[in-house]
Amino acid sequence: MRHRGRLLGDTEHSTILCHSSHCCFGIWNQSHGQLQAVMQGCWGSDRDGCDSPACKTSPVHTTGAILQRCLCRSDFCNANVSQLG
Amino acid sequence: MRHRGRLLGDTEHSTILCHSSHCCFGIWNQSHGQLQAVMQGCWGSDRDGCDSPACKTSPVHTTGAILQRCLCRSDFCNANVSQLG
Amino acid sequence: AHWQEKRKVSRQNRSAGPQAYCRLQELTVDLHYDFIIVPAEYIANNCEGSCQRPLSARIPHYSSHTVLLLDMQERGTPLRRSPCCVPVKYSSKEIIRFTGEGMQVTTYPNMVAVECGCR
Amino acid sequence: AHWQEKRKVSRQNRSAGPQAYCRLQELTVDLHYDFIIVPAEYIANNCEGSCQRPLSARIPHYSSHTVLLLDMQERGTPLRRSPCCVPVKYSSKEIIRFTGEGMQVTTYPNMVAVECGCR
Repeated sequence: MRHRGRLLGDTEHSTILCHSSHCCFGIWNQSHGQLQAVMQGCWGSDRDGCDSPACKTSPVHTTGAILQRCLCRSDFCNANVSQLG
Repeated sequence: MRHRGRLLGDTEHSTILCHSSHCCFGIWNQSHGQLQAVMQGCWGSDRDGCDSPACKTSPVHTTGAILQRCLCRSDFCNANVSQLG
Repeated sequence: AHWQEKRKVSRQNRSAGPQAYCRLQELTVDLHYDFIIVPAEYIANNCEGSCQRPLSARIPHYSSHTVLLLDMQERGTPLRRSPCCVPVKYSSKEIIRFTGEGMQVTTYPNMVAVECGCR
Repeated sequence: AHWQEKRKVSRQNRSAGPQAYCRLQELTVDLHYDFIIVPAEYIANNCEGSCQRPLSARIPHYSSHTVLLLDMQERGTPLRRSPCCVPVKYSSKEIIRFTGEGMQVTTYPNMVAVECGCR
């Protein structure tokens, strides 16, 4: 069973059926206590730590920004963060 | 300076100028105290233990035969064995 | 695998039982770099185990050079570097990385060990 | 050499002075096999020396996989197999060998180590 992922493009929210894996990903920009989705889609591999059905994020401290990212494996699991890391 | 090597073909003795190295080789069959030349010619590399100007052989015990072989670097050094190994 | 090799197993090896021979093992690696966004970890694998004669009976990837080094050791000549179990084939990995212009999907080569050999 | 690598040399390495880093060394190998007639020996070379960060400043042949393994070690995670200095390129060698039908010139591949890398 393939999982559907929430897809974020530049102008509109849509969905995508993950063909090459069961894994969705999501990336959010965290600032002033708010999360803003930056990228969402299908991840190409099931074996990169994509075990959780829910989006439990971990933070990345890049230059000038804190990003939250998750890999998860259930329909639209990447639509919302279920647990902030 | 390239070295000339004694060349043993099937029917006649002749010589060859070694183009790709300074090294000659010789192989002799040893039986009943006699040496019979089996192969003589130029060896393709100078770096395979080809330091002696004279043909000092070392023996190889193959199946059913004792062979003597040498590499050497002077004109016609492979014509005759100068020191038996 | 081009070198003729005698398939001789020394008495020592036989009595020691089966040894862990050079092979691919699963290894997960953290990607906690500030320029890597996704994934946070991946299975990179590693090559582990000993390299001993006979190679031909145990592993498809070995070279004549390795056989000759092992023969030297067996004859009692010490080597400054013994044959070692290493990746001989890698695969690539897609990474979402952070650049000055934003995020970018990049395929990095040689990220995952997929075959091992003695070199 | 595709992985971004910080060129950080730890204090330990600096105080230990220049270490013998992974490089090609000359090694002569005897060919005392009853099927090899010429040559009796040849220069096979070997790869010797340590594999430590930063790889990029020291050696052209390394993979992202190796950099990530070294990073794991530096962060304190032990590896069951540390990166190893091995041949990454070989050349062939002509051999006169004895066969059932007499003598034959054969080119054996992978006989001489010509480039080294950390894997």
